[in-house]
Amino acid sequence: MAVMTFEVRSPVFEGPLALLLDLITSHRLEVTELSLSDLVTEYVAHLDLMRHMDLEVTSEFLVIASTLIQLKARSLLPGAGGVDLDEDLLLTEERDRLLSRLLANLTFRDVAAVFAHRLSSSELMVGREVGFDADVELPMPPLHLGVGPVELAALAERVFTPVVVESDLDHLDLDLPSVGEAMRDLRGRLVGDLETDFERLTGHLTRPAEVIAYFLALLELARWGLLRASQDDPGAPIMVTPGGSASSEILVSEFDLDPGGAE
Amino acid sequence: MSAVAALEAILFVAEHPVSEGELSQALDLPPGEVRTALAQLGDALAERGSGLVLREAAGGWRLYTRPDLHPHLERYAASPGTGRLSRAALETLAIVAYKQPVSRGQVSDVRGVDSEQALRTLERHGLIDQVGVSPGSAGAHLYGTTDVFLEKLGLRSLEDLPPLGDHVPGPETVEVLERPFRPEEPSSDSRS
Amino acid sequence: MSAVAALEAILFVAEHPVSEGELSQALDLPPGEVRTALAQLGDALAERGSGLVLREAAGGWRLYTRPDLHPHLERYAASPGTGRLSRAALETLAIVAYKQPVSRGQVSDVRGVDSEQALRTLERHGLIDQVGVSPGSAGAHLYGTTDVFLEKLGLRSLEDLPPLGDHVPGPETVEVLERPFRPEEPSSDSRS
Repeated sequence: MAVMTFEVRSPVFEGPLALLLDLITSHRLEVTELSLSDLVTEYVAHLDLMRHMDLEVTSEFLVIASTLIQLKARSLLPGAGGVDLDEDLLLTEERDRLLSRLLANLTFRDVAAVFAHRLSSSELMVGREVGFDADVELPMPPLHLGVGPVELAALAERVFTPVVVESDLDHLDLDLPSVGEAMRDLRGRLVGDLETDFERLTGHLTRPAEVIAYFLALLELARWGLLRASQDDPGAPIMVTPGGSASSEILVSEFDLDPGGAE
Repeated sequence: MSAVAALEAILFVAEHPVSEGELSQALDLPPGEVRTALAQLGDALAERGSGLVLREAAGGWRLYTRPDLHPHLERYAASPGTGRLSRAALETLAIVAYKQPVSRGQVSDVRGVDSEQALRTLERHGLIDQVGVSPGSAGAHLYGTTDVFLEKLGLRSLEDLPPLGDHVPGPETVEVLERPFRPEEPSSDSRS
Repeated sequence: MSAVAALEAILFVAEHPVSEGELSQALDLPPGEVRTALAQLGDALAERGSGLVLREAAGGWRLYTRPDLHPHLERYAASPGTGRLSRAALETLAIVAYKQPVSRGQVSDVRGVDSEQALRTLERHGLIDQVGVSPGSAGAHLYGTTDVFLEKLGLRSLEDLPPLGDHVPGPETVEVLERPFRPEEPSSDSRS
């Protein structure tokens, strides 16, 4: 009679920063250092789990994922610094920004704990809310309503409007191009041994976000030796040469973050 | 005595006279000791010349402000800070205005927080009134706006309230809305 | 002293902290004597083991029930607590307190998640309020904390908030955070 149910228990994180902090600090007691690669893998695995559990993977999660993957790709690219110094600087800035966001997050968590303590201790002290004695003939307090009919209507409008969370971020989810898709497409575009440049490979793209996805794809393919990328000096075109033929199936799954993308 | 202190605290927050039975329960004391504590509290207040007096009324006990101090209270009542409606009160007023007759539970549902206090404030200012009882078994009071409300808003009737729905609050309106909530009163009160 | 009694009566009826300026006006006393009367009232309450305490918060003074008597109040009536705030709401409150005036976007950016729901909850609790509109073209609402916030946190003013630096994680934590992001090859660039 008793129906056996299996419950998949996974902590639900309120956002990507909370998830990242948890991943990083849960490793703090381990001897081996948490590498960026591990971090990316775990982060992406968690997003995967969230999707399996039908939890919404919001665009914030994906934006951070893309930053992490970029950082990882950059750190693994052979002869780092050869591609583009500007890119390097940009990436360094991205990393510092991410770190400072994590720090700020921890800082405000600490403040929140103090607030919680103070709020709960002052809750034990009750102020009187009854006002003046009824049997006292007081002049009516000089009431300043401060609003007219129009303002009152505006207030009503606001109060009656149900709170809709994450309303204006939805479009980002749909817009974020899939790096996995870009990797597949890039490989298709590299024919034979012909050297070509990145600009040509991405000439058909219209949106900057897509170009970023292709750049990520390029870095990742280079990391796995599926192509070679080089750049003579900052500002010069990035030259791309096909190379090797290792399977990219595993990689693709790691990058396949596109929430609505599967079929 | 801790019992006297607890007694004072209960009477301080109570809205209505509290019966000896209720006090006995809240203080976990037999009725005889409740009466002793009441007498002690009354004496303590008188002894130190407190601004409060303990009086028996309507089947219970209650703390009151001393009548000879009422001139001070009147002056306090006339100070600008007391006449300012909180945002909670204004929100509640907006809900009552558009949803009347409405129960406290319905108001609280819309606002997402208990709104008893806000309703009481509005009632005290004469802006809303109890206009009936909910037909449901609970028999909750239903609130509606008053003539004072219409007068303060310069409306002839409730039909003059701007319709909802086609009203989008633009930035200017919001700006106006902020005004009553800013400490613009003769300065002194928001500084430490 | 009659001034102390009058002070007690005013604070008894007050529904929010009353500034010394307002008290001075209502009592018709110079500010110095108001402060003396406040000190005397505080002493008198403590001396006779009253169930009430006098506390300074949000730029004013107010009487409260003694915290240790709270169980008795709960037995008398469900105490009107704000209810426990969620962790998300508390974090949001922390950000608003230190970054005010701050827009929803800025709060969401710090937290890494959209914070509209949390802001709405805090607003409904009266802890924060819309205090203006961002000068940018978007015209986003800007949020700030309220007097209720100060009162509930037992702060006289925002200046009483401890410096944010006191809450920044220590070097060990920073080191743990940075570890995965440390560049693996030392030579590649010349950042500090």
